[in-house]
Amino acid sequence: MATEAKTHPLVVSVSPHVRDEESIARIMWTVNFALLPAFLMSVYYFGPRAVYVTGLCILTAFLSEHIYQKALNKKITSNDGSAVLTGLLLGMNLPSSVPFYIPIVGSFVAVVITKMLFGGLGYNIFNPALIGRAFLLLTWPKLMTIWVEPTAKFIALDAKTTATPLGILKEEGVARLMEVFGDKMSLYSSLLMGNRAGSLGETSAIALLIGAAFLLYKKYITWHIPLSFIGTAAVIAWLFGGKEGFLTGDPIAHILSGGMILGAFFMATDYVTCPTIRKGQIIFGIGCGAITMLIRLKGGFPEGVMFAILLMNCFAPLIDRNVAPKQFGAVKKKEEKK
Amino acid sequence: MDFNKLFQLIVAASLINNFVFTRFLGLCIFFGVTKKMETSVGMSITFTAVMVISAALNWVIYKFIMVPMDITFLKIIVFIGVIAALVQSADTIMKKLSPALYYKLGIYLALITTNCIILAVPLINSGENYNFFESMAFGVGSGLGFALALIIMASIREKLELADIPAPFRGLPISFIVAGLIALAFTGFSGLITL
Amino acid sequence: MTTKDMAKITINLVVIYVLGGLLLAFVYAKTSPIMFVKAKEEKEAALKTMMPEADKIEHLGDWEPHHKHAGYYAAKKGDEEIGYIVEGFGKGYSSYINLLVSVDKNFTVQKINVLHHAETPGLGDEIEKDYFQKQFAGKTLDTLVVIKGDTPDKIQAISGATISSRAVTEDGVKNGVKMLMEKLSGGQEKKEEGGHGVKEGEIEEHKEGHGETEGKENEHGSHS
Amino acid sequence: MAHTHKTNWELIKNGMFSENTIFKMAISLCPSIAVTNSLKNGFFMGVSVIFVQTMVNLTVSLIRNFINPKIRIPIFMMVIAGYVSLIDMSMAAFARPVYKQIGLYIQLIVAFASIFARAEVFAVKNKIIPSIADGLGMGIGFFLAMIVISFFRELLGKGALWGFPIVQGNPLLIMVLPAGGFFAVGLLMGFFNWLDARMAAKREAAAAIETA
Repeated sequence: MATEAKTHPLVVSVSPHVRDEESIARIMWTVNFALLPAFLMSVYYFGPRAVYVTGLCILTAFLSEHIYQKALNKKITSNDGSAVLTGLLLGMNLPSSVPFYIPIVGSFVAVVITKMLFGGLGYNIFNPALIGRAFLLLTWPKLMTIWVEPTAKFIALDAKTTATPLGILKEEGVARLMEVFGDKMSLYSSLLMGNRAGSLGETSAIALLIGAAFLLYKKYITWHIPLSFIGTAAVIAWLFGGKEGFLTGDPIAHILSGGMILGAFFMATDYVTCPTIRKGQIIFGIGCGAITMLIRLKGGFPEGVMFAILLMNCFAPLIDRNVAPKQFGAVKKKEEKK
Repeated sequence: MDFNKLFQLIVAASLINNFVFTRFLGLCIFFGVTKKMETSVGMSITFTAVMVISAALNWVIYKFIMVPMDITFLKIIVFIGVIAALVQSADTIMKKLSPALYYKLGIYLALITTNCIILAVPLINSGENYNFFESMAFGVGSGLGFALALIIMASIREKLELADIPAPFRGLPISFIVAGLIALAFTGFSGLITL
Repeated sequence: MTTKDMAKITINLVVIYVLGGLLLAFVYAKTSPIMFVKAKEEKEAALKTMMPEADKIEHLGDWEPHHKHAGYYAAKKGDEEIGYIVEGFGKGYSSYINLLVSVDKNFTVQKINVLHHAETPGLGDEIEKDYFQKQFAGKTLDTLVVIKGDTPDKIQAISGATISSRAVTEDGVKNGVKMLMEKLSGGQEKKEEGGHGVKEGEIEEHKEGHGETEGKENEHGSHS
Repeated sequence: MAHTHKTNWELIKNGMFSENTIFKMAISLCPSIAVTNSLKNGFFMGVSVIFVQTMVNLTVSLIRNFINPKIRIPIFMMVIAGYVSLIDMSMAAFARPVYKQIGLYIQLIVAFASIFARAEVFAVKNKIIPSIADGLGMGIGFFLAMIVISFFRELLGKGALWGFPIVQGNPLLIMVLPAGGFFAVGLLMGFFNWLDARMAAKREAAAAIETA
């Protein structure tokens, strides 16, 4: 955001977050650090492939940004941590079994098309990692939905493919889900620990929550978006999610499965692509939660977090426009978001 | 009358098969007027109104005049004629009854006649054999979907005004890419309703 | 504006519109029969490939899966009925899948062919592929079941597209075969009254929708 | 009267490049995405537009002295709709597989701003031959844009051209989906803008050397 002061000779401040570049880098690297527990859990469950896929993503993201800025004679900002964060988040959103070109294409699209073409960090409308993932999901739908069973052995030779909990729920129903996981408690504990099929970084809810708690403590994110996001989703899951009718749904399973924790704390809160005003952020979170559950319960895809955040990204400028405070003073107040 | 079906038609026409993002209609207007929020809002209102009225009018003419006379092969000419007449009379009536409204929305009326999105609604209605209420629902859904697209796009383009976009991509090319990214997000709605 | 001007403008408009209308009527008269003939030929060819050994395909009647109009036919070689063909619809992931199924006299599936659908590119649209459709040969009502993973005698789901696979197998094909059995079994020797005399030349023409834009009108899918 | 002073060849070239409907004027954009998911569809759309554009220009130029200026708009519309109906019906009869996919967009050629605009600004003021040249140029320009876009989209998205497989492997499926269409047009447009700027810079440099 603050980069605009450097790139534009004429400084037009759109956003209330006036920061220097150093603080951008510090925030970005801190978020990367907060994702470390989840990354380690993914290595524990999915083995060296987790390192390979995530590493390729990060490397491509970094190089794309670096080369792009070099080629266009722009100021090089590739080591401010934001490209690395995009790569890391994309890697955490991929299945472990993908061939090498998927991380490369995805990172390239995420960084160059979603971010650099719009003028770099601070101007992108959409969350780059999520666009990268959506692009990959539509381009190689089969390769992107081959999920491998976590083995918790460092070297997994006989990786078995299986369905994600949400996939089972969508296609075969809740009875089958219980059959696979045993009972409710073991389902919850699998979801919490990460012992289930899914994207690399989304499986272990507890590791993500540790990172999120750290970010909340450091005040790099606030509770507004995550709480309204997860709260709305939970209420809808409880109201409409059950087979037997109204009020019989299982909100805990819905919160812990899929990418909801990762999405709500680490991607919906991306300070460039969400509204800047608190009230707007709550609307944004409610929208994310509602669309996620709409897609999960009624839509064609088993998981809706990615599309929900992207759709709300479209609406973020509109929300900002309509809930923007009138007095200038309120804008100037330094709001800590991430 | 099956309200469930009408509701599905509205949702499908506005979100799943959004005119702009999945049917690619009305692109000239979509890229043309979304530079400013105010024009987008004006355009949205005018379009939705004209679309619904023309859907109804054209349905009646198609069903009760063209089909009985077996002149459905003239439908392109008749539909565009009806729309032109409708727009012209709306222009005149608005000027007389509400000059203030005319001052606000009148300029958009002129742009409507040669717009594919308005013509597409009666063409699709006749192609799908929708009944009167279904045609109206389709018109409403299409109008709302188009309005949604215009308003989202306008708000995003306002934000992009300040962005440091590489020179060759400024203006239209980046708008196409934004539209592509929105279309990507709208894919999430697919499968909500089976058509 | 004088009366003379008005008259002139009116004549102007009328002449152009009448000329244009006449021209179009002429073109329409020339092209529409061709269109109908071609559409009919297409339909016949599609039916024919379902049962290549038949030399005559007779329209037996109509049914309405998912409130859509569809027909069923008898395939004949000489005077002998060698099998049946039914058009069906399956409620898929994002569209109603329109397909043809041919069965022999014992209602064992010979072949299926997907005519129209709008399923997800890259996933559901594999129902068009041979490897999926070939599985249907030799299936009966009992074995028209979708299984995830390898199966020797049932239908293996397309990976990542279970909903589309089920729509084809358990909705489209199975219901089509079921309907044929209900209508025809036990009564094979009887001449179907409704179908009598309806030769292939009279196979009903379906109104073409506009490509992939939208399915035909239907009631909301109350079926599960 | 705004008679043109350009030669016929210049008129054709003008429509093809410097006033290309899609990439330069940015009008008649709908089919640039809707029908460009395969080379075949793009080709048929392009040919239809060449036909309608040329015939409309020809007809309008032919009857330009007969048209009362007060009612020229309904008359243009009638002429355009007439030719569109004609091609619509012919395609429905003779090119059915393609028509099933792009029929709606063929009918919507009626609402093409470029066709209406050329009748209004050019054909109604010019003789028959230049009008044909102008229509042909505009039509070919549109046709070329369709071909370029659909070439890239089908090749990248399906690994095929005109339905024939060219490249094996896992193609970029998204290119034949809605989102990919917008990306393709946006990226190509940006590329042509960049090319233009480069060529202009080169010409300027050359001119500077000459004057020096």
